Amino acid sequence: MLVNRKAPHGTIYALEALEVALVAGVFDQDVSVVFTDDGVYQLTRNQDTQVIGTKNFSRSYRALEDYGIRKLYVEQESLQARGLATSDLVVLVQVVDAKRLGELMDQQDVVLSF
Amino acid sequence: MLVNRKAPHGTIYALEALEVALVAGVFDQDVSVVFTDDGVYQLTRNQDTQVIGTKNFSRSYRALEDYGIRKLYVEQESLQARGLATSDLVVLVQVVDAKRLGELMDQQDVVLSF
Amino acid sequence: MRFAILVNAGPYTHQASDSAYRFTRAALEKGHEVLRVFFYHDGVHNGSRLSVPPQDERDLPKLWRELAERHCLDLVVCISAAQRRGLLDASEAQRHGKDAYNLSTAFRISGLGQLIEACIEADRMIVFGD
Amino acid sequence: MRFAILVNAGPYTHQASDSAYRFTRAALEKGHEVLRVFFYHDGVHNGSRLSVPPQDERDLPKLWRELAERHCLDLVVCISAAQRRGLLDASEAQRHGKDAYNLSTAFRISGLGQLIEACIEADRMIVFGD
Amino acid sequence: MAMLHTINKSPFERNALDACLRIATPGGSVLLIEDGVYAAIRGTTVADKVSTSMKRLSFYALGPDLHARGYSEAQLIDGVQVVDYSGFVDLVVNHESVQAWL
Amino acid sequence: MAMLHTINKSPFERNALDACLRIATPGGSVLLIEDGVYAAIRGTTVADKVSTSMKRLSFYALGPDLHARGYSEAQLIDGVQVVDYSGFVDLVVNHESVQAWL
Repeated sequence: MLVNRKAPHGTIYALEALEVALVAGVFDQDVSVVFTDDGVYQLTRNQDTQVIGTKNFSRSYRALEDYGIRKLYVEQESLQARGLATSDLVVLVQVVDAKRLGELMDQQDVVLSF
Repeated sequence: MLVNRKAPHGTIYALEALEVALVAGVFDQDVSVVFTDDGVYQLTRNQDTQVIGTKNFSRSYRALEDYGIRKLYVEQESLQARGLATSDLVVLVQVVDAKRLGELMDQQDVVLSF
Repeated sequence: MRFAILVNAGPYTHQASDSAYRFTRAALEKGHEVLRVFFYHDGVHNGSRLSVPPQDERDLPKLWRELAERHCLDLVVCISAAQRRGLLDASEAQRHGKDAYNLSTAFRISGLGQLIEACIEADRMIVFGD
Repeated sequence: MRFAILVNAGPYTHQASDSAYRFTRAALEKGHEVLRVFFYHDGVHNGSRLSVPPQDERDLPKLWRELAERHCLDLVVCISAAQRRGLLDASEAQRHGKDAYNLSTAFRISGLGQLIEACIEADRMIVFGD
Repeated sequence: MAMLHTINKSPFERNALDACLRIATPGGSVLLIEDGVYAAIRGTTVADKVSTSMKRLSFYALGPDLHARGYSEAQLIDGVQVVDYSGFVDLVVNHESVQAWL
Repeated sequence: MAMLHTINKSPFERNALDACLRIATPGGSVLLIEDGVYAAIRGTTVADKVSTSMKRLSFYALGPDLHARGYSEAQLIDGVQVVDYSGFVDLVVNHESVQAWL
């Protein structure tokens, strides 16, 4: 399981975590990707980084499915705190509350966080 | 004015900010050094970094006076939130509340923050 | 037990590299196996051979190097993270037309597959970072 | 107006270097003077000449270099921060017995006095960092 | 004299915005840049904090950083003004000094 | 299965502790390291949060990081256990998996 808790663009963690997810998909592992806290901002629509000159990788989250990664979880509490709904996101995700997210984490062999 | 808002040891900002303060003192400028938020932790007594292998620079704050830097300010609210008193600190400082600290900042030509 | 370690932050700037080093050393001293230390994000700077810290400070790239020699540790720097940040080994430097390289010989450059493989093979993966 | 800029974070890892670059360029385009850009903490990595970012990403060390050439910018990397982090110019490398250096020629290495001097001489000091 | 405060950290992740709002004196300006722009968005749990502070401080957000994060002018808290890098430079010129709350 | 959570950020500066306490399931352990150890100190504004969570989670603090920051065992919130790096390794061995709240 990969856990994303940081906003995109302000730091590189989101982009480099996405690169890990894409590689993990190739390994045919049972990979889950979690977006919580500011990590939910990674998935917002309409990102346009042209004027800040950085890479716009937000559309690449759609490619996760092609890499066999279908388990995308977003924490409900984090979405709500930021006034976001699933319709604001670039990909289809499962919305889970904090309690359920904790249970999912418990089931993992490995948790990589960025 | 140099503003320290970060804890020592977890990141290098406190140590490298201290290096700036010492150099600024040499330039015979009217230098103030502020400790607020986790920056107040930079001044706590009894720091012993031997077992983590990093540099223990906490005693060097006492050297600031030798470099002509006598204006050390600590924000009262930050001390209180952390359960600290001036007797817990390695140097004599002026304790100011947030309002007064804001006024002091307003009087500066330059504010360097780390 | 078989451990794998991920280091996500640069030496000196964050304590994370120190923590990772001390954890790794403690694990080895207790007889555990550390099958790989993977350096990602700014962690790649741990592999610099040009670092010259002040004499009264620890030399982290050197500490890693010595630990690796003593325990045959596999220290792997992520290639894409390293290229962005200007950390190259001799062959990478040549490939990109650079006349110098700065990766310590105790480290090797490889892809993210090495991280995933370590996750699969290790009993525990421990992450240190910013 | 005379600006001085302080960059406290490494390129790519934090957006701070991008912000500093874009602010500096905007200031110059509006006819202001930028008397120095000082790179401290991980900011020193902006001066790397070994950085090889992916082709679809910006090359920050190169952007700084080009901006410096166009506007005779004074790009100064802090010597103590750079030594810790393995960033050396040719003469520093020689002094420390290293057979390679990695500082771009568009940057120069100097002490913190250059930061204090910039604070004194500039009308405004703007800090970008982590 | 009026000061320009820059905040580049997310208000959900760090305490930079809180520190600035606690310490900054009335009449100053706050420019939200990088991940700091999330504080300028309407309908979040930090929006009230920003709205309330508008009596004392002027708020700006850097447009390029807003757009990079998928937000537009229409989603901002009422009263937050948007500037580009050129406007950022003007703000620096028009204030006596600048403090970055890193 | 019981999980070990590591927190290396100051609870005053970042939201890592809050996130961990919100999400971690009962029966797990929290190891405070680096600047995270400030959360283990008695008498701060975050101490109550930690005390309250002790019903659900076990708390540990890394001794070397405590001492580096000038704190001793005597200043900890009741119930926080101190370990050294060797104890850190044991905690990792004795939990099913580890999650770092960076």
